[in-house]
Amino acid sequence: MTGEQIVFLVVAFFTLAAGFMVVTTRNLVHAALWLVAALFGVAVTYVTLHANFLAVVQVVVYIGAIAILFIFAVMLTRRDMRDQGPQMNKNWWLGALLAVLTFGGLYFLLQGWEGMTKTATSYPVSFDAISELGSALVSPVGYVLPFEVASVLLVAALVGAVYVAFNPRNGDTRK
Amino acid sequence: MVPLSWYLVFAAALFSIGMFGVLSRRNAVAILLGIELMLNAVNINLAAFWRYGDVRLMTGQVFAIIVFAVAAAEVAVGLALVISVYRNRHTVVADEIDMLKW
Amino acid sequence: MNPWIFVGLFFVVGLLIPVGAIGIAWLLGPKKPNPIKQSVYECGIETVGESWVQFKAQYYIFALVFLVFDVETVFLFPWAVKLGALGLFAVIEGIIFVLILVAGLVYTWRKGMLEWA
Amino acid sequence: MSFWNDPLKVAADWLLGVFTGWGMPELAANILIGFLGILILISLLMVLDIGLVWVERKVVARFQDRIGPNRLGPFGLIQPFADIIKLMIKEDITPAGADKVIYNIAPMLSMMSVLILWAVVPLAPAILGVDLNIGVLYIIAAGSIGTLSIIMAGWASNNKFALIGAFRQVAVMISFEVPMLATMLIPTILAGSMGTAAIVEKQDIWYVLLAPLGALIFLIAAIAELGRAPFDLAEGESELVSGYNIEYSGMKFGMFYAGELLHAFTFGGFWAILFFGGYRFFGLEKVSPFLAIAVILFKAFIGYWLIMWVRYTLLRIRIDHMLAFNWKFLTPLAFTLIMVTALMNALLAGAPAWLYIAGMFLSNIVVAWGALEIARFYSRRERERIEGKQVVAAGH
Repeated sequence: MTGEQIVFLVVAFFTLAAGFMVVTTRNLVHAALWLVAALFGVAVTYVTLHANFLAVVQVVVYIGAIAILFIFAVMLTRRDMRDQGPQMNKNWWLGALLAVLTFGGLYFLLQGWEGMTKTATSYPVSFDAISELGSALVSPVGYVLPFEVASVLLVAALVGAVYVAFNPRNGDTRK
Repeated sequence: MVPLSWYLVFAAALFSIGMFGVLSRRNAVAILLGIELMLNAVNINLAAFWRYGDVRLMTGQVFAIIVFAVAAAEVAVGLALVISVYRNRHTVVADEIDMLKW
Repeated sequence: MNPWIFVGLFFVVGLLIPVGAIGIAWLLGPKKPNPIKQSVYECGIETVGESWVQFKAQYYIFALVFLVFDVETVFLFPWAVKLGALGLFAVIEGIIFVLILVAGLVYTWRKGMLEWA
Repeated sequence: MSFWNDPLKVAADWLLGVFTGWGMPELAANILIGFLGILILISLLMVLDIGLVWVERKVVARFQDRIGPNRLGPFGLIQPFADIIKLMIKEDITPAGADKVIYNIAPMLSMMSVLILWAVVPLAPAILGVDLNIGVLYIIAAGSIGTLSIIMAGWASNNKFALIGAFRQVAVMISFEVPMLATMLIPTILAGSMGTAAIVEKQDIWYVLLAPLGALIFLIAAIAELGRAPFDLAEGESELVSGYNIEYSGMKFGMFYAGELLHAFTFGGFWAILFFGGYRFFGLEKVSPFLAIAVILFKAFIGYWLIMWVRYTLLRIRIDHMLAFNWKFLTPLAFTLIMVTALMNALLAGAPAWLYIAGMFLSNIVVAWGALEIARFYSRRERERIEGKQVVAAGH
């Protein structure tokens, strides 16, 4: 077993364990922090894939912004720190069954595919992925439309979120 | 060298864990946490296919970045909805949010 | 050799040093806990109520606007790297991108969501 | 190749010879050498950090017309070491009801987020932790871990003030991260690379001449990011009794404190790297790497001193003013500046050097002037509106 494989297995195991904690921990702030751990594991996975830019963006966007947003939301929607009641709904076993079936099904499908055991060609030494990514994003023959649409999507999300959550007319009806 | 299958199986496992979270948690915020895991599993696949295909074609990375934007938009709107419901109904338990309009 | 090995080493060493410092302090320091010492410090006054306070929704708004801008700037970095080689067309694309983004900020501003009220 | 010209390579080669002589495989030997090098670098940083405590206390004393530490050793130089010993032998109190694991991890993460920044600080032409082609974003990524550590500390302490302080601090940090990211785009545009080493190498003209406004916005955002006065409202001693780290004592508090000082120094360094040519100083860096290191440390100290100067001169700003300043002034200004810089850079691509510099500099000045005029117009209107109301009220 080579060093790369050992690194991959350690990271994958860590990520899956953290992911499992995300979906089972009772305390929601802990769940959000476990999510950070899992996402960090995914960032390391990107590093093993030589996707430097994705790895850093993963940390900047997920850990720097999305995790913070989750923690803020958890604190905005709870009136005390204790978690009362069960965290799982009564059909949780059905969910578990479906998840196992999904994994089994995906595994079965992947196993029948000939590209499964493919190994990567060695990474080109002087290949500047970010520069290539830049030209792919903005060149007219590349992905310029998704690039601009992403901007529109995010602005739409901002406008929608601001409107939904904080419309003054939509205030607290219990008052 | 790590074969492609390892990444795909890893991503499938992460996706299944996320799906379990989505299907079985009661708290709406926790459901969104599960969705994040699923989106990340998708992104691992995209990055792995980029690396194991022709590295010079940036399609995989471009799509992964678009998925980042989608994930951000999803979290922003999803959590805004949860907060809105909480302000109106004082609950974030998904089972109890059963009215179409309030 | 992959340069990220060294980044990993930086993480390891960067974590080892504070762990070592806190560990040594833990070994050297006295350990005589008592309830008064361990009580929460709130300016010397007895704690009132839960240590839980409901937060202003405004924090969420700022985090939201930040999230959107964060993702957008991440899109702009590859654009900025390649800008010199791409010419005026790419510059205009980037400007349109930024203008759409600023429109979102202006909307939030006009809705009065950036006020700390 | 002598030690004087390339100390790092000479030392690494010598060590590699020694280790492989012991029968160690080359990869393992390289990793071990890297580990040792990083350990030495970070240990030196910690020593520097202790020195910074002394500098900070001496400088604040001078600003406030005091003498500062002067008893222990010449100029009180041994004082910080005495402080360290005090922190070491203090009792480590964990408040009741704290979330123990998170409470203990937070200070370590806080320190780590600062130390890992030095992986991308180019100290001399060939002396650099790691030459990443995404160096600029790496800085932001490390900052994200710092933000997380603050919210962890505030939440785990089980204390109202700590939680409020953490929330305010995080709100400020994430808000000011937007103009910071935006101004980091400017050196990226000018150098055509995100690597810190490449940005320094491309700076034949210091970027502060091409983007003076960008440098200024970066400094303001950095000060806010560091949570130092005038943006230190999370610590608001009068209302929040020191904010998110209120429940921390002994070495754990020391980690937050030392991390803050080193962070300020590091951002002084990044300011120099992005806008003031890093280790370059009129060809001095070509003479010897040691001189280059001296140059970058000197520039970082100037940046650090500026941050201190601001800190001890200005008053604390209220949180609503501060966030309004960020979102309504700094962020639109930073994005306007990006657009103008990108446009001017493309338009002046073929121009002679003097025209290029003059054009970039003037466009910055125009943007700054325009922004100030607009701000002045709106603040005058606002003032007249309020004063008008008062006149009406007085008439009754």
